[in-house]
Amino acid sequence: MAEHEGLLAAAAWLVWIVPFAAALTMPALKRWQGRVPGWAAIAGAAASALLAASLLPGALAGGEVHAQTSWIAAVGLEAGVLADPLAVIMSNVVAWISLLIVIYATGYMRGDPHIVRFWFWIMFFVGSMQLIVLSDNLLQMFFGWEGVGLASYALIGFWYRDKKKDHVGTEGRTVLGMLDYYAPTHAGMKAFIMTKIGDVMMLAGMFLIFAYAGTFGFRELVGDTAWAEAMGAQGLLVPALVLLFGGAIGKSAQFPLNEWLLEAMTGPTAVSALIHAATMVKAGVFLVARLGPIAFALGASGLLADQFFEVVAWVGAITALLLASQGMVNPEIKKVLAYSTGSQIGYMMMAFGVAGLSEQFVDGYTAGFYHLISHAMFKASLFMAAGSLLHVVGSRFMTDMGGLRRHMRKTYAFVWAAGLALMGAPFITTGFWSKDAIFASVFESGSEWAMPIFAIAVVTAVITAFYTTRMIGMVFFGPKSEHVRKLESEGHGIHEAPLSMWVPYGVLAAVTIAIGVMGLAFEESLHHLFGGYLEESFGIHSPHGEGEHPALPAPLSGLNPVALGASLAAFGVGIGLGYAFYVGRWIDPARFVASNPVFRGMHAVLLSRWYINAAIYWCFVVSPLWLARGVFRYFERTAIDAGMNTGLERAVGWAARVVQGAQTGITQSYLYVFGAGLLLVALMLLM
Amino acid sequence: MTNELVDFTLVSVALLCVGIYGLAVKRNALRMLFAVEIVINAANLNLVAFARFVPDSGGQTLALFSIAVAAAEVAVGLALIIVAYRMYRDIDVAKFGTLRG
Amino acid sequence: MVTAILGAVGVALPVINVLRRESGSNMFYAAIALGALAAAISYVVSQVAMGTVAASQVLSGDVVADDLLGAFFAIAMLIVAVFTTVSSFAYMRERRYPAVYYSLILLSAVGMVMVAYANDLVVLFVAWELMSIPTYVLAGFNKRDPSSNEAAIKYFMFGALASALIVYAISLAYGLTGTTDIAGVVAGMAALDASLVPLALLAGALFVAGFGFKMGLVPFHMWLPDAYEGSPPPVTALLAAGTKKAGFAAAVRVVVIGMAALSVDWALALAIIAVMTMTVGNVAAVMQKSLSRMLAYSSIGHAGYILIGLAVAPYSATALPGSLLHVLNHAVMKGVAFVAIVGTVTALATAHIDRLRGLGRRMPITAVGITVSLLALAGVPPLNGFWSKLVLFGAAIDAGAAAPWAPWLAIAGVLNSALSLAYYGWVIRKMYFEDSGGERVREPRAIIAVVAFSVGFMVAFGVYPEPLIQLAQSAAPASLMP
Amino acid sequence: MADPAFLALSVLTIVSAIAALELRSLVYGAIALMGTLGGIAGFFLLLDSPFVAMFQIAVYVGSIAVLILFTVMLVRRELIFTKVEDPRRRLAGVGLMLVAMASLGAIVVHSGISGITTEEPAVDFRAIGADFLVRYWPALILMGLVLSGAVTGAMVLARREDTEDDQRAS
Amino acid sequence: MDHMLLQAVFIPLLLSPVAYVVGRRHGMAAVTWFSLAVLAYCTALVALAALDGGAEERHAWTGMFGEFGLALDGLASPFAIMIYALSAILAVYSRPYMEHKFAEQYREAHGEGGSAVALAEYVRAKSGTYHALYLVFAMGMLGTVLATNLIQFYVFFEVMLIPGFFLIAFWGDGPRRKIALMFFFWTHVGAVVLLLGFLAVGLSAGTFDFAGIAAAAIDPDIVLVAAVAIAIGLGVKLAAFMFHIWLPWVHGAAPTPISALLSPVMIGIGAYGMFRLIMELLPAAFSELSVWFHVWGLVTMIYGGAMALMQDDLKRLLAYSSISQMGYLLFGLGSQSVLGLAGAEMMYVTHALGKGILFMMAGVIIVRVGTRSISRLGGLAGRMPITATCAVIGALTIAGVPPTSGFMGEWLLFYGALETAVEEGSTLRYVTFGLGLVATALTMSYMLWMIKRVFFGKMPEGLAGTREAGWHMLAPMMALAGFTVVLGIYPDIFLGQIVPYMSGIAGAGELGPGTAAALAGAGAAAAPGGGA
Repeated sequence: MAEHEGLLAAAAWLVWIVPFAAALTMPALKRWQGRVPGWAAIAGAAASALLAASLLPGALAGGEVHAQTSWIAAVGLEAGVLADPLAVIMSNVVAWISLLIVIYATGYMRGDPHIVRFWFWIMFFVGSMQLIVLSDNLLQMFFGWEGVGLASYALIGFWYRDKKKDHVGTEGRTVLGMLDYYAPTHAGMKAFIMTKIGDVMMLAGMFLIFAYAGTFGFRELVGDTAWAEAMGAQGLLVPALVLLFGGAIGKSAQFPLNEWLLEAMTGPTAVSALIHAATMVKAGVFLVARLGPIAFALGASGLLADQFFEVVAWVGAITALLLASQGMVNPEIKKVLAYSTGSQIGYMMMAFGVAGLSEQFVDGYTAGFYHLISHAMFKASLFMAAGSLLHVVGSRFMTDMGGLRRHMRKTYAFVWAAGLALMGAPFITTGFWSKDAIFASVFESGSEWAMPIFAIAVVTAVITAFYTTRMIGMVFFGPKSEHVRKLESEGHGIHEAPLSMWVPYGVLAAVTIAIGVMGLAFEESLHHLFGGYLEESFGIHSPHGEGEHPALPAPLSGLNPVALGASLAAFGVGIGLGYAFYVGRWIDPARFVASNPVFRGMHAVLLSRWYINAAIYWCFVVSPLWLARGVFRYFERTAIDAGMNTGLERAVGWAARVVQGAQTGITQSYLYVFGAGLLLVALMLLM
Repeated sequence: MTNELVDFTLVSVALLCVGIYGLAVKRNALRMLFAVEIVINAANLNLVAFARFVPDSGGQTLALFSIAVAAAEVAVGLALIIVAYRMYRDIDVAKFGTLRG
Repeated sequence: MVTAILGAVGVALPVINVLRRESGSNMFYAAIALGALAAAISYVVSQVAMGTVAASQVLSGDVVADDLLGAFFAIAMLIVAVFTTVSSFAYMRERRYPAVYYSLILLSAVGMVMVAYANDLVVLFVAWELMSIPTYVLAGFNKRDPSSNEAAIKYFMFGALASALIVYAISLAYGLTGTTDIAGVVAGMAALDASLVPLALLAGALFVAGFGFKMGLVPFHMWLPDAYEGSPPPVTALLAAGTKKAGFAAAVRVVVIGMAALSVDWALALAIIAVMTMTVGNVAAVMQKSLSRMLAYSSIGHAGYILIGLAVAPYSATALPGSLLHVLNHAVMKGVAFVAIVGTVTALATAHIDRLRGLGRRMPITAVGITVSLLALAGVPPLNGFWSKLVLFGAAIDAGAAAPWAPWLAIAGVLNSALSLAYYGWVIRKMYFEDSGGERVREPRAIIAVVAFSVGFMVAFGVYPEPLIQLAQSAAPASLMP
Repeated sequence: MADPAFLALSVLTIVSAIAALELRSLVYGAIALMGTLGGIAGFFLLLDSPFVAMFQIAVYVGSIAVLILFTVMLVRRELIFTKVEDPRRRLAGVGLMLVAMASLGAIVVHSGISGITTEEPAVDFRAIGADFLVRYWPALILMGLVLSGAVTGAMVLARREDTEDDQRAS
Repeated sequence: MDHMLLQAVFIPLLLSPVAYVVGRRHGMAAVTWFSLAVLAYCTALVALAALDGGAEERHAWTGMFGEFGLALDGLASPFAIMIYALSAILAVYSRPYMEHKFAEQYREAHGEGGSAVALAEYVRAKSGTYHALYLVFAMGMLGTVLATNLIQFYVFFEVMLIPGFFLIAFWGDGPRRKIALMFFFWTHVGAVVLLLGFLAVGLSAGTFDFAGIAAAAIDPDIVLVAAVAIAIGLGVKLAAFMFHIWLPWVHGAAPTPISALLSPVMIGIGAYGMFRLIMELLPAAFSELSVWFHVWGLVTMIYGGAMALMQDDLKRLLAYSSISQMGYLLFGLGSQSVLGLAGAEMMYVTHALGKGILFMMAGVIIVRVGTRSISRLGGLAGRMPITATCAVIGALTIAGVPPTSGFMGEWLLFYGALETAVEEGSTLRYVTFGLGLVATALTMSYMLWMIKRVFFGKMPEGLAGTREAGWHMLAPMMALAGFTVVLGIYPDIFLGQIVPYMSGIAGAGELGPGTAAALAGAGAAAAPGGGA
């Protein structure tokens, strides 16, 4: 058995080492451009995925693998892998989706001259992501955390030449004087720096905990709660946790650090699918999933971290609504999906937050994680499909599409499947079940904030259904746009994407539906798994009776009627409105907005991203630069440079001229000074 | 000996000051030489006066040395003035002012 | 002994000249003079090395004290005299009256040495004059050169006034104590009636003025830049590096030792003069156009540093050694700098800084000599100038316990050395980083020899200063130490 | 109180010193300087130091002053009779002189030496001779060197090179 | 081996005339290899001594100022190794850069018309001088770090100025002579203030040897005054805020290999001095002043970063960045906790690596593109991919992003700061800690923005023909880039020496729980290692 465990530990190490190794071999493959790097990437991703899968049986049985090795011995830190059920499931999600996206990217990126760089960063990303998932301590996790950030930076700015077609936003449009039009390199930088703000908070939180606990390890933090008591006594426990959550805010693009995600869409679409939809942005959620139980388990010692969970819940709720609302009006398909991503992650945060506020921690926890999994699948699928559309149409604007359903039937079908999951179409999509679980856990949490958050969740669901329908309608229905007609007249007819591209998102769409069909059972087994996990590892006992876990899904038996009703209603209203505007085209949306100053104003606000982006630019880019320029001009240049260099030079020169002026060359004056000096010295001595 | 030491000293101080005044004011090199001589003589007077009142032979000895040295000095000084005169046809020290600053 | 050798040769040279009737043989006289100096210096050094010299006999009562203090200064001044003589090989080649010239140098050297050894005010005064009078002549030795004459006249006027003041001061000291013996004066001053103290202080002031003129203390310094600039460069070396140090020798003997007996805060007055001196010297040196003038101001500045040691002598055991060390170091540093100027003057006929552009290429060895000496003057380690400044400033800080104002001297000193780097650096910049396009010039061999010796000296004692420090420590009169 | 001889000598000395500096003609100035030097010699006599007085007269009045007079004669006429000085500097000089006189005089008068007289016999000038040879012989040697140096130096300086060059050329 | 440190310090000095001759006779290639060999040998000596657990040598020197000692301990060894390693690497890099510079100056002096033979002759003549000065420069820096005596420290501290001055004045850019003077002048001013402090300390302690001073009981007032003087003196070297007057000019103008040595290695010696002289020798004053170091460091880091944002000249930007990084060092120093101090020292290492790379990158651009103005650059990543990669790694090192060594320095540093804040419950320290972390975002901003403007975006006209640099320039960069990553992943190479040393100084009584736990672990981890 020990040997077996050793093998599993090795597998856990290799899950993240293999992609890194694959990344490092990439530069060596430069000589064989073309397909070889792609195959190598697929091999690496597949190996990683298989290794991850090998961990799955043990994890599903509730086991965990924990292995450590010496690292920074001088500070007594060790590196390690922790493959508990949470990590293993996450790891598998990451690994398999990455594999699919890598396959997709071999088609999507075909012929790119910088393909080696692309694969390097993709594999680097996968490795870093797995490192986050499998680390057994915060510091090591932070390596992965920054690694994914780095990969994200590099890949957002992948097309570093800043060509016009690689920008996002509408050229020339300004919001509060800030250009709403971003080049890839700018976007990469923005993403990196904004997430860095989160990372800085996370570091601060980590350090606070380390200062009291003397460890970064997740396991060690659970065992002994003396550190938490000490911190609680100083009132530092909640701040530390909130600071840690700051990292999650940054990485998962939650309010108020949400703005980078939209510009991240300048990267190749495969990247958007992988990093900015399926995996990296989930890292924040994963972090909360890692920390949530630790914080909640402290409740047993009487250290309630309620405020932390409140912050999580509210940040999630606000983000969900804020981003979803903007998704209703944006004309760019990838940006709509990006808004949707942020919004959906808000749901997950909301779930984890209310989980901590309720007795039923497991419910919210499971709901959030379930949503994470389902969202990873359908959003990756949607992004890849969007990539195909971009690929074919050559424009990121939905207004340049239209009427494509006849030309791209497979894509059309898969987008509907994944889109329905996003909308939460009842009973057959994963999205429905996971969202419903969130609704239910929010509703049942019993927190004082339950109702407002629930209301926000429902409104957001309506909006989600609406913008998804809008997207499908604008892309596939209606008349062909001028752009498409122009393309056709030039002989570039609209056609289906190549095999390597549509298969991955087809698979994901299919899996979405497949799991959706038996969604409740899936949820129950997840619930069971996490229930056991939380009980065993953290001692969190949930008062649900064990008897409530039937082997087979008794349809709707475990569902909350209010939540279910709200969910259904939201779906209906949203899709109905969307259908009316964009599929059936009974009402012209432009005229509708123009009809009423309130609508006009709202439209403007939404399109201007609630002015948050512009405000951030004003406060954190323009003003500091302005300040720095002022200091540079009026302090550095004048006081320091001129004052100390030139000023000293001048002062000395002036003094020299004075002294030299006294040296007239005339002996009498010299002698006069001599005499006066003599007198002076005499008097000085006598005084 | 009826005179007080202080009287001689005062005369000496007066001469010293006159000498310094002459050096500080006069531009004629020869007059400056005069002034130097006056100062030296003031010093000698002082020396001999103290020697008388101490009394000791050392003061007088030094006065003798001082007179001899003054002679040597004057010789050199006059030679320098003559050289200057040959060059400039003038002995106005204020005109020897090329070195300055 | 030294006196005998040098004096005899000094007097003999003109006589030989008359006898030979064949003038113009520069090398001949130079060799004789050099031989005499070499004999003298080897005598002194061997005496010191054999340890037969008493540490300090300031209070012995002899007219001439054969002590380490004197020997120390004698070495410094003889080195300078050698520098001057050797550099004159080159300088006097085309000039007249070499016999008289070298004889005057020797006589002046005798004077300097005797000032160092003198232990009686009478001897001190006569030696002082012996040192000064030949240099008046030497300063004006270029009879065709108006600036040489101007320098000589200015120098002479001041010198004459100063020696008169010294006589005056001696007369006061003598009158108050009834003796001319320095030991007697000190003893007498210590036992002075309170009502007479003002006169004693007046004497002190006159001494300060009289010696300060040679040392170049502000405000008695004004002749100095002009005289240094105008005099023939080898003579300037003698003035700056030699006679100036004799001023300090006299000051150490008379002012410091004598005034230490008076329990008044004269040290503060010296400190004020020191600060004024170094500041004025260094500030005025900025933006000078002539290298010799710049160095003249710099030597005023250095007089200020040396004076720090005299000012804090009663409070710190390392003060006087510091001064002595700096005297010796400065003699070498300034000596070689002026000798290098001799080189540029003979080879390029200029000491104008702007015309020294490209000197690093045209006269590399001379330029190295100037550079190293300037850096040493600025107190950049590991050159000897650093150590003496270090000891001096250290003494000032060390004295802070007894005299609260003393550390300010050190602060003023270091700020001034920093400032001095600016104008030294400017010269270096001209020599190495700008180019006038002139051809490479043959450097006089004599100059090369001096430069080689001094650079070796500066670097060697910069890296391993121990021997010099010990010598200075043992040479400093112990009577003042607390 | 000082005796009349002293007063007369003081007046003579100081007035002639001022005259030496202020008289328009350099020749008269030189003669006035002789008066000062003679006055000092007179003081020396008053101080019972005849040997020094004689030396003063012999060296100073007899040779130095004459030397100066000859030099004066060498100089162009108009230089002898024109007096150039800056009025401002002169005023400042007078001021300095008066301040110095007042302050130094005050120091002297208020110091402990006022009122000192002596009744002791004057030093015999043979003692001076003994001093010279026994105690101060190094100084005497140095003095000899000073004189020889000064003489050779002054000769070299004063020698007219142009004529010499002419001679050599011829 | 006997006298390892003595050899390491003086071999470069003694061989510098040989380098001059080799350069003159055999040209740039030969002298490059010669310098590399000399420095590599000396680096090996230092590294061996460090692996041995340090070394100490003493030699008689002066009676008044103590003996001449060389000591390599846990504090000194990272500095020493970085100094020589970087010097050795940059010797290689110098070759193409300086050949370029010589040729440029030759054209300046002789117009375009000079013959190739004459140019070769010119380059040969200059290369000897360059390498001779270079070796002395390296030696001066090492000597400072190994000194065991205040005066000796000062001597070496100044010795490195002289070759630096000449190197800048001969081969700098722009008004190079004026700037060289400025460099010499200001650092000398700093040095003399330092000297005053030294004198005060040494005279009150009665000895100038470190060991003696540490043992001596000095009047606390004097200690404080002296510590302030020393801090100001070193602050000039460190280019801390208000004393950074000279640095942007000098680093902007110095020939790039020298900038790459000056910026990270030389100015960091100021930090070394703070460790050695203030923290270790004057602990009483240090504990009193540490908060002010902290704040001073914070101001420096923010100020330097803000100024770096405003620069258009690539090297000036890096220079301001160095100021900012020195702020980190000061910050860590002020943290006064074991890990903070260790982090500060790690920052020195990491800054040496990162800034070394970036300056080399600037040099590559100067040589290949011929401009340093960022506004005239852009999109170079495609033209010079390896340079761009290295530059990004360098920038990340400076910005403290894992897995570069920068992170290893920074997290220790900031953790240390926080730990002290927690321990003292000091609001000021909490606030500075927070602002310090925010400053890292600033650092990242200017670094990324610089990288973006240089390597990404649209390529201006005329740069399309730019070629990648030769291996002489790439290999050093790649070596450093590789090292920074290795160190970032496995920092024990240096931390293994630093942390025990720092904890030895701080004493076990003052540890925060985090550090204590960490060190307990370290002890446990080190024990078997020690046995093996």
